[in-house]
Parts: sequence; structure tokens; C-alpha cells
Amino acid sequence: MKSSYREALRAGIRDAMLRDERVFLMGEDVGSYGGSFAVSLGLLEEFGPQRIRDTPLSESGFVGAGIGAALAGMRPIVEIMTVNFSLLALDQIVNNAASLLHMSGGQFNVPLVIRMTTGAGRQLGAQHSHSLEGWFAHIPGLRILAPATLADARGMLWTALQDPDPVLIFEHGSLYNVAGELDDDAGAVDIDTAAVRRPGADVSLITYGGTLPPVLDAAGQLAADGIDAEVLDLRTLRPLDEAAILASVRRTHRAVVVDEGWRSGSISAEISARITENAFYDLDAPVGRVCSAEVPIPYSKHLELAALPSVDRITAAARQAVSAGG
Amino acid sequence: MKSSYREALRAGIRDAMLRDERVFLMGEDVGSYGGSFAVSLGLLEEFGPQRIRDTPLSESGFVGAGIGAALAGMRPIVEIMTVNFSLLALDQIVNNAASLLHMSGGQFNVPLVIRMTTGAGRQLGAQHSHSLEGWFAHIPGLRILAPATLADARGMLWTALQDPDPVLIFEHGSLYNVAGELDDDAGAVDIDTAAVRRPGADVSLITYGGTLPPVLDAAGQLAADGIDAEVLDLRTLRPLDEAAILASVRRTHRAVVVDEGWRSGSISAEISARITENAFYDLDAPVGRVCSAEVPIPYSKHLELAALPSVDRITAAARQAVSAGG
Amino acid sequence: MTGPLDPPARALDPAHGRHLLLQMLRVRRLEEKCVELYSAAKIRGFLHVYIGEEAVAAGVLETLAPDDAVLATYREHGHALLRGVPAGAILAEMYGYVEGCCRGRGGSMHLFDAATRFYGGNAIVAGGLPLAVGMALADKMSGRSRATVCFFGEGAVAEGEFHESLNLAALWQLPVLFCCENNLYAMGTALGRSESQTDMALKAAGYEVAAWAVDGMDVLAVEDAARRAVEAVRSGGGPHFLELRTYRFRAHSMFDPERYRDKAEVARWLERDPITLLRTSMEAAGQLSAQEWDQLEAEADAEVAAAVEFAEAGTLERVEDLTRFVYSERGADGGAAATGRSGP
Amino acid sequence: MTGPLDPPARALDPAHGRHLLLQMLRVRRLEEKCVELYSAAKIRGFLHVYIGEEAVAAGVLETLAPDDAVLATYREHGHALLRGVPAGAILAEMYGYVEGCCRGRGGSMHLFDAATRFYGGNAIVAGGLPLAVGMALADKMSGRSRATVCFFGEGAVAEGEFHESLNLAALWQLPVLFCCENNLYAMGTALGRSESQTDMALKAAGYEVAAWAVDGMDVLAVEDAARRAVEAVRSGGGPHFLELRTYRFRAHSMFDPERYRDKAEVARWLERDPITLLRTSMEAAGQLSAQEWDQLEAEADAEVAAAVEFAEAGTLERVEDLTRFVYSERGADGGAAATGRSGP
Ligand SMILES: Cc1ncc(C[n+]2csc(CCOP(=O)(O)OP(=O)(O)O)c2C)c(N)n1
Ligand SMILES: Cc1ncc(C[n+]2csc(CCOP(=O)(O)OP(=O)(O)O)c2C)c(N)n1
Ligand SMILES: [Mg+2]
Ligand SMILES: [Mg+2]
Repeated sequence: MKSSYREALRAGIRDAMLRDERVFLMGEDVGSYGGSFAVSLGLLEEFGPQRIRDTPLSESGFVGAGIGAALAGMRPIVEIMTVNFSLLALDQIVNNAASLLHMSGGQFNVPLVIRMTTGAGRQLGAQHSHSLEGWFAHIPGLRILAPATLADARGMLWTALQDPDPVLIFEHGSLYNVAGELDDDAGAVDIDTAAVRRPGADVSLITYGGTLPPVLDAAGQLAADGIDAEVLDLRTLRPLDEAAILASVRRTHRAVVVDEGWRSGSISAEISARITENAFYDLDAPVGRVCSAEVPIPYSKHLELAALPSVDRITAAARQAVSAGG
Repeated sequence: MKSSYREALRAGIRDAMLRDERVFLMGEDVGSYGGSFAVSLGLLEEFGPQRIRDTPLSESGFVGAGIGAALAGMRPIVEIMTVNFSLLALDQIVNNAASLLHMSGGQFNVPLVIRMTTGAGRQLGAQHSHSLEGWFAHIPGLRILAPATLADARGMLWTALQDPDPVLIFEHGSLYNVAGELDDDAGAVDIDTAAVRRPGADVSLITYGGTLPPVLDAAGQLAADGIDAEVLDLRTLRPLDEAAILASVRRTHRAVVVDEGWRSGSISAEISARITENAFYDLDAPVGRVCSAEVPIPYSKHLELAALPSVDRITAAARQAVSAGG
Repeated sequence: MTGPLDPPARALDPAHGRHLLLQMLRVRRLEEKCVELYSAAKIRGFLHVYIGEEAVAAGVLETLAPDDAVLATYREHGHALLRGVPAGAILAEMYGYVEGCCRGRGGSMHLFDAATRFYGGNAIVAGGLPLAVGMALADKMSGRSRATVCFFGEGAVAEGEFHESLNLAALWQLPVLFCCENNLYAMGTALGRSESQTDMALKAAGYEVAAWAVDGMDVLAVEDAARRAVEAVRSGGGPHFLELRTYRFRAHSMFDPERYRDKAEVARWLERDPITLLRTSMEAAGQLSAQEWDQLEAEADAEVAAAVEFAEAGTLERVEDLTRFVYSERGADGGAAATGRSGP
Repeated sequence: MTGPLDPPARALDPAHGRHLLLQMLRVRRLEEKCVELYSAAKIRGFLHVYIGEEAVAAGVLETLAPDDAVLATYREHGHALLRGVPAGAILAEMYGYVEGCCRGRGGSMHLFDAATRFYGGNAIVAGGLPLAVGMALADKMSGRSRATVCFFGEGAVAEGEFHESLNLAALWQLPVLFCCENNLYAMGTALGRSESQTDMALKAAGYEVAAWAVDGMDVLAVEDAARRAVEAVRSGGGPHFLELRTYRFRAHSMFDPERYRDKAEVARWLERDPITLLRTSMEAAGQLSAQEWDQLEAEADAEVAAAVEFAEAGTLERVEDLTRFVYSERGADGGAAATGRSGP
């Protein structure tokens, strides 16, 4: 069937609500507004205001309430409108959601899912353009997902809800309108492994989420020039599927990591470090990184585009990796 | 003169208060309590409650107020009691302090200094043992300092206050009682460069802050075994003194990065990635990392010690680097 | 603590009335143009217009001196304009041009202007309140008697930052005026679904902050209440709070399909259009001729037309300058900031 | 909204009085032992004792049923004990042993116990309030009539989380009882230097939450107010708030040199020691003999002695298990959590 990424997300939520009465959705404007990105449109009508629960502007309060509800047996899906506002809820996420199981010596787990929109590219300016999923991936106790495909948008939620621990799902804003074919019986997908979206022999392009489409474009352009790039979609940023990363690099001997976070301290740095640590002698060139420029994302379009990873920057980095060294 | 790290910090604050009447100190219990780690002890009596300003428990509020006061011409030093509570103020730090200059097209800079205690090692449990300075170093617009020596504890503050942009100073809790000799005329120090604390030829041990003492110990032990380790104290985590890092690695051809942050997404990952990117062909072994185990820091002493970088783990990593490869 | 919706005490000076009308009209016309330009894809990103709420900014800003400071939200074009930021610089900003008041780096939600002490433009709900507290603290510590005025929506009242800021301001008796633009909705969330206590002025009074509710559709009432509050703030009376009861006539942003309120409600509020209200009352009192009105409209239109022309002629920042303004640029001596202008 | 410091209405049943005395004594003796063990370096980290405030936990917890839930702060040994966590498991936790109620991973500030629905132990001031709101939400959505009781200090009231939590609880009419332990200081910060409004119950009432101030040194008054509040909460009366006026006799923590308050003030409050108050009033009424008192003391002492013995015999978690409990352990079927016990 035809579906957009947005519709796939909505189908995932709807499905979870139907299958498990402990599931509810809570967040700013998820109800009568229809969801700020229209993901939850229509769900209020179907499930009512108890289970499609509009919250006041209180990110720390309602994220914490989601943790509490999870502790008390519910399976909440908390929507933070965008990652930019999650900074207001970080204490709850780090000091409670991620820590309670350990601090309690294994007694209290937090089966909570938090969804949020992430990313830049829509000229929203510095305060509305953060890409912090890689940053969140630093925190033990959390699982971090980044669905990049329709199937993952549709299927990751249910699996996340089965996870006994807190899962954060990052939906890149540029993906909502992406449309395509989705299996009629599309459903839960695994959230443990990375996926090779395009096999290749010459260089591994490692990415996730919003940068998967430009990376695939770049791989297409590279192919035209005779460079056979493998594209690895990480899917889960914590825990990283290190085995898949290393396996790809051992096949291609070259890697470029692409993500939209600021370069310094990005998840790309972690991936680069792991590759170096574990596959140093398999590498024919230093691991490359294509990230965002280290600047609060500017409003004007040409500067914003210049700040973000682009097909050109990706192909250039891939070419450099392929031409370098051995 | 004899001084403890704590006294050196206090002398730095006192000096700044005396030299510039726009400077004031604000935070929880900095005044009548004497500072939760006694750094500001006695300053209330000397400077009065306007300039040694106790705040209510409102991290987001008073950090934001510090930003506002800086915008309006003051030179505030905001103390967040510990890094653990800074999560409550992250929105103000990231979305305002770090972004205002850029969003305003260069019009409004934020000459603010935020100090906080960081680190584990005192059996304070998961919510009071974070080491997040490397995490903060991901944010463009911030400058991140980590004084590890008495001279830096004494001298970094004044230089930071001269900086037109927001500077965060992280003081590792294990350092406050460290005592030693401090020059009588100790004063401002540069905050742009890393410092070689021990020159060496065989391997670069790169660290900062609370892990400098164990790294120096490790270097001593290695020397006894004939391994000549260079110890580089980063001092500033953002912007990184990349030139100093690369220069050291080009001398020794081997590097181990040591920091107390959780390993995945640590500043060590960034340093490893940069070394690989820029000195790949100078490396005789993969860059090693010694970080904290990826676990909310446990209370019990033996587990906490097992989680943190130790002299043993540092020497082991150094030995591995030296024995590996070329 | 909360006062009545006082009608202004003094009789209206016709010239002043026309001035206020013009101020509101200037905002209205600029905002209408913004919507048009957005549809024409000249403006991008998120766009929130102030149509219907003009009496609030017009009334409050009228009472400020140049050395006062102003902070607002992402719905701040009107505040910027009436604070004195040139319409051309505002529009050029939304075009993303270097001639914009933030060189095109801020956009609609981040207008700033050092010359008029306009401190934004903040796209984080309630994010400006702590800043306002700090600016007022700086004034108080420096012995300056000036006011910091902070605008925010009633939706911001639920945020922790509101709570912490009001408490700090009251505890330290700071010269700050909190202006709560209560337009009854935060995006699609009606006040009653976001606040257990829906009387915003009463809520503020709970912090021992002097608070009044004002008819935010009556520019004269707003001006009057603001003047008294600003004077009190400036003369050491501590923080004050105004709840300005208003309504946004348009959608929350250009993306809002307005499912959450019905047309009849909007229609009822349209009858209280602040521009029409003042216009008709002045006309009834013989204080505004048709010709005078036409003149006001022409003036507002001309300003907007000139602004569009200015913006259309704008130029782009050089891409090589992308990373400027992440950190301040130092003078050749390595000393004071060459870019930033923080200071009294 | 705020009521008087009501004396309990009913006459005291001597057996019940002795029970309450014992409860307070158990906490007192355990805390005294903790201080001693800290000085002996058996306990490490931060240690905050509850001495002087025992009537609050004793009075409130007396009114709860097993299926209610309790959340507290880093000053929570007493709450844990009176909620039913064995003293031995509490002490073993502070020794860092696997026999501790959190296997030694939590320590003094992080006591948890699934069996008694004791949800911590939270070292972030105000960090537990949103959790309590969510737990109450779960109960309400599931149609369960039980109460969630959340303890916090008056210092927490300044935090944004307090504000957001009270609003959510009131807006959604959730079955949660907020217990503000007003001991007049947050570390070294006196209430008047942290709150513009120092009447905590009045503050809570500003959220349309039913609120009462209670003499927190009078365990009978506390019990009485709590019983009424808990019943109201359980029977759908929405959130309630109790301000429990108390005092901490000791320093904030073992590191606090107590520079911020004078000895005379402490001495005045010592005269209102909640244990002495009840003891002398019962003695005066002929409800407590010297022998009965001695028995209570002996019982409390014996419990503590046994707890120390239990803790001393504790063992260490294996170092190889360091990273357990970062994520839940799955059963062999890969299904439900083997470790965590979240659920109704
Ligand atoms: C902290 C935060 N959360 C959510 C948003 C998304 N958002 C933008 S405006 C808005 C509604 C704000 O309503 P109100 O404060 O009443 O101002 P109004 O738009 O009505 O002027 C929301 C939820 C945001 N910008 N910041
Ligand atoms: C968010 C946060 N900020 C600061 C601290 C440090 N701190 C621990 S206890 C405390 C005082 C809290 O006072 P109050 O809430 O009155 O509780 P009490 O200790 O008096 O029981 C402070 C400032 C903390 N733990 N959490
Ligand atoms: Mg509104
Ligand atoms: Mg207290």
C-alpha cells in the first residue's frame, strides 16, 4: 500500500493503542490540534482524550509523568514536539528514566517510549534545528532509535514498547512527507541491528535517519563514476550495532560516517573511534566524517544548506576515502 | 605559597571581584552556607549579599538570569552546585547562552562564566556522579575549561571573564583538596592551549581535569618499566587544541585518551577521530581510550572504582598501544 | 492584587489616538504582508503573526523609554517594529538577507536589535523570562532606573521557567514588567486545558508580584495600565505583571489548520478588533475623519511597500562567512569583542 | 483553602500513641546509628538524616495502605523504614552490600523497594514530583483507587518541576498527595531567601490544589491531616497538599558546618522534639509508664542492633556484574523483563 512516513508512524501508534490498552499518547497538541506535524491526526477522535492526552507546555513535568506512569504499569508514548524542547526534560530523562533501574538494583524498570522530531533543513533557525540524537546516545540506560524508512517508521514503535527500558525515537522532520510503498502486513521490526540499504565493495557510507536519503543519492552518483559504495543504515544509535559496522568496513576497507549532528563530539566520532579501535589494520584510509558545521543553524537557506551534510560533501568525502592511502 | 585547589579557585574569584565591579557570584548556597564545597567560603563577609548572591533552587531560572545579566553588562559567575543539576539548565545554556550571538547576527554576546563541580569517585551514586564536560563540548558557542592544576584553578577564571562569550568551567570534585605550591604572583593563564605536563617519546597520554593525577601516576609507573609516556593536559575541551594533540602524536606515534565520561560519545571519541583523520599515517597503533564503564555510577566503592578510569587501566592501555603494530 | 479591567481615566487626545491607531495599523499591514510573502515563498521557516493582538504591543511599548529593554517571543514582528526596528530590516531578515536585522541568521522567530535594546525573538516558550530577570538584576545592581519588559503567551505560564522567573524577580524585587499576552490558546491548547488556575493575574499574584488583568483589545486601557506599571517598576516598586486579554485572529502559524476552535468563536472576537474599536470610538467622538483614516492607512501601506522594496534588494551573506558569530570576533589587539554589544 | 493547625479531634488511644512513639523512635535510633557509622567510615557518600522530622513520616505513612505508592528524597531512610523496608536492608545498602535494598548500587540517597511500593530516594531536588504525578495518572487511567504520596522539602518548591507537577496534578485531578516537609532550610538557605511567598500551603492553593498547613512536630496532627487527605485523594477528590512544619535538628548532611543558623534557634526547636512532645503528653495523661517507654526504646535499639549485625555480615556484588541493571535482563524467551518490576 501507499504510505507516507507520517502515515506509517500514525499506523504504528494506532496499532499499539489497539493492541495494548496500557498504551497511551501524551504530549503538547497531540490531540485537538492533531499533532504539530500531524502524526497523531485523527487519533483523538478514535481513542478519546484520556489516551490521546494533550499536555500543557511543561516538558519536564510531562516527561517525568510519563516515567511515573511507566513505573506504575502503563506503556506511555510521550511525544516531545521537537528535540529542541527536550533540553527542558533532560534531567528527567537522564537522572530518572535512564538511572532508575540501576539505582534500584534492578527493581524498577521504565518501559517508556519518547518520540520527537529532530533535525534541520526547514529554515527554522538555531533554536529549532538541533540534531541531538547522537548526543542522547551518550547516556547509558537509554535506547536510541532513528527510523529512516517507512517500514521502520511503521514498525519500530511496537518493538520499542515491548522493551522494558526507556526508548527514544527520533523522527527527522524532512522525512514526514516521504512517501512510498509499504507492505500491507508491515508490522514490528527488530531494533537491534543495522541494515545494509545498498551493498557495495569500495567504501562504507554509514548513516541513519534524515541523512539516509542524501547518502543513497550520493551512492547513486558515485556508482555512475564507478565507485561502489555500501550504505549502512544504523537504525539504532544506542546500543550501536558494532558488528555490522565492522563487518562492512572489513569488506570495503574504507568508511565515511555521515550525520547531521555538529561534528565535534558527534556520533560519527564514536563510530570513527570504534572502527579505528577494532579494524585499524583493515583500514586503507582514515575514517571520514561528514557532519554539520559547528554553528547554531542559521535561518537563511543558503547558509543552512552550507551547514548541513549534502550529497556533494558526501560524495567528496567518499572519493577522498577511496583515493587515499593503500 | 601553599595552596589547595579550593583556595586557588577562591583566590581567583576574589581577585576578579576586586578587579571588576561588574563581576558577581550567584548560585545555590554560595553565600551563608559558604559554598557547598566551601569554594566561596568567606566571600559573603567580604563582598556582601548583592555580589555573593544566594539563589533559590531554580537552576534554569538563575542560569538564565546570569545570561540576562551578562547581556546587560555584568560579568556574572554562576555556580551550578554540581554538573548533575546542570541538566535542569541545559535549555538556557544551549538555546540562549550558546546561540544568542549567532541568532542576533553578531549583536548580542554573552560574557558569562558558569562554574560547576563535576565527576565521580566519592560514592555519591548515579544522580550525583556525572562527568558531562565532554558532552557539553559538543555545543558550538560555548567554551569549555577543565582546570587540573593549582595554577589553572587560580588563573583560568579571570581569562574566562575577559572572554566575550559563555565559558563553562568544570572543577573535578576530587581535586578540591589537592594542595601544593602556587606562585605568589600566580594570575591569569591562557585558555587556548593544551599543556604538556610530562614530555615523553613512546606514547601520548591525553587527558584533562580529574584524570590528570592518575595519568601522571600511570606515566610514572610506565617510566619504571622503560616506557616514556608524554602526558598532555587538554585544559580546554572546546575548542580543542588540535595542533597540540597532533604534534604530540606525531612525536610518539601512539596515543591513549583518558577521560571520566562514559565511553560511547565521549570527548575521547572525538580526539580519537581527529587523530585518525589528521595523523593516520603517523600512527603506529590504533588510538586507545580509557573511559568510564557505561553504567550509571554505582554507590558501592568497589563497583564505582571498577567503573572509573584507574592507574591500572591506563598503564594497561598504554602498554597495549606501545606493543601493538609497527 | 488583581485589579478591574479599568477604563483609562483621562480623556483621549485625538492626536495621540491617531498615533496609536497608526502604530496598530503599521503592525497589521506588515503582518498581512508577511502572510502574503510567505505564500509567495519569499519568507520561509515558521511564521507567527500578531494580527488581532496589536493593541498589546502598541499600548505597552508606547510607555517605554529608549533605555528600557524589551524581550518577546517568536510572535514578535510587531514588538520589533514598534520598538523602532525598521520594517525593512525586519522583512529583509525574513528574506534571509544580510541587510536583515540579524543578517538573515535569525529569521522570523529571532529578530534582535541592539540599537533599540530589543533582545529577541525567542523560539523557546518561556525561554526569555529568565533572561529578563537577569537584565533587570543587572539594572538593579548597577543602580540604573530602567525597566525590562518581557512579553510571553499564556501558554508559557505552565512552564517551570515562568515559576522560577517570577519567584526570582519578586524575591529580589527586580525592575521587570511581565506582559502575559493571553490569547486563550497555546497552538491548539485552550487555556482551560493547560492551567488549573485560569486567572493569570491571580497566578502571578501568588508570587507576591503586583498583577493586573487588562482588556488587551483596548489599546488605551493597555497603555494606561502599562504606564502605571512601568513607572512603578522604574521607581523601585519591584516586578509587575500584566495579563493582557486578547485573541489571535489568525492561525497559530502558517502550518496550523485550526481544528481546535470554531469559526463562530473567531467571529465573535473579530468584533473586538482593536483597530476597529479605537477607530469607531474616535469616529463616533468626532476625533477621526475619513480622510485622516485614509492618511493613516496610506502611511502604513507606504512603510510596508518601502520595506518590501528594501528587502527585495537584499543580498546574501557570503557562504564563507557561515561560521561567523559562533564566537565573538576579537579586535586586532585580541581584546574586547568586535561583534557583540552586551553592555549597559 | 489553607486550614488551621488543627489539633486532632479524637481522643488518643494509648496503644496507638505508643505505636506512633515507637515508629518515631525507630527512625531516630536508626538515624543516630547512621551518623555513628558514617563517622566510623562504614557509610560513605552523602548522608542526610531526618532527626527532628520523624513525626512527618510517621504520621503520614501510618495512613497508607500497602497498595499506595511512596516517593521521597535523599533524606528518606525514615520513610523507607516506616514504609516497611527492613532496617537491615537499609543499612546494608549504605554499606554498599548486595544484601542492601538496592544491592548496594543506590546508597543512602537511593533507597528503593518494590515490595512496599517505595519508589525512592531521589537525589535531584523536586525530581520525584513529576514521577508521582505519572504514577497517579496511571492509577486514575486504570480506575484503581489508591494514593501516591510524594515527600519533598520546601526548597523544592522553587524548582520549575514543582510548578509543572502541581499544575498537571490539578488539571487532571490526579490521586496524589504532596507532602512538603517545610524544615525552614534548604541546605543553608532560609525559606525567606528562597521564596517570595513563604506560605507553602497558600502557594499550593494557587494551583487549585486543596492544601493545609500542619504542625509537623505533632505526630497526631500529622496523622489526622494525612488521613483525611489520603481518603479524599483515594476517593477521587483530586490532588491534595500538606505543608508539614518541622525542623531538622542536625546539619543538612555530614559535610555541613551549619554556619547559617544560630544555636539558639536550634535550641528553641529542640524543645519541640516530636518524640518528647508525644511522650510527655502521654505521660502527663497517664498513658505511658516509665517501663513502657523503656520497652519502646529497647525495641527500637534491638531493631537497630540487629540491622547493624545484618549489614556487617553483608557481601559485595561481584565486580564482573558492574554493568548489570543498565538495561533489564530478558528471560530466556527474550521476553518480559527478568529484573524490573514496573507494573500495577
Ligand atoms: C519549550 C517549547 N515547547 C514547545 C514549543 C512549540 N510551541 C511553539 S509556540 C507554542 C504555543 C505557545 O503558546 P503561548 O505561549 O500562549 O503563545 P502564543 O503562540 O499564543 O502567542 C508551542 C507549543 C516551543 N516553541 N517551546
Ligand atoms: C536540582 C538540585 N539542585 C541542588 C541540589 C543540592 N541540594 C541537595 S539537598 C538541597 C536542599 C534541599 O532543601 P529542601 O528541599 O528544603 O529539603 P531538605 O534538605 O531541607 O529536606 C540542595 C540544594 C540537588 N540535589 N538537586
Ligand atoms: Mg497563547
Ligand atoms: Mg528544607
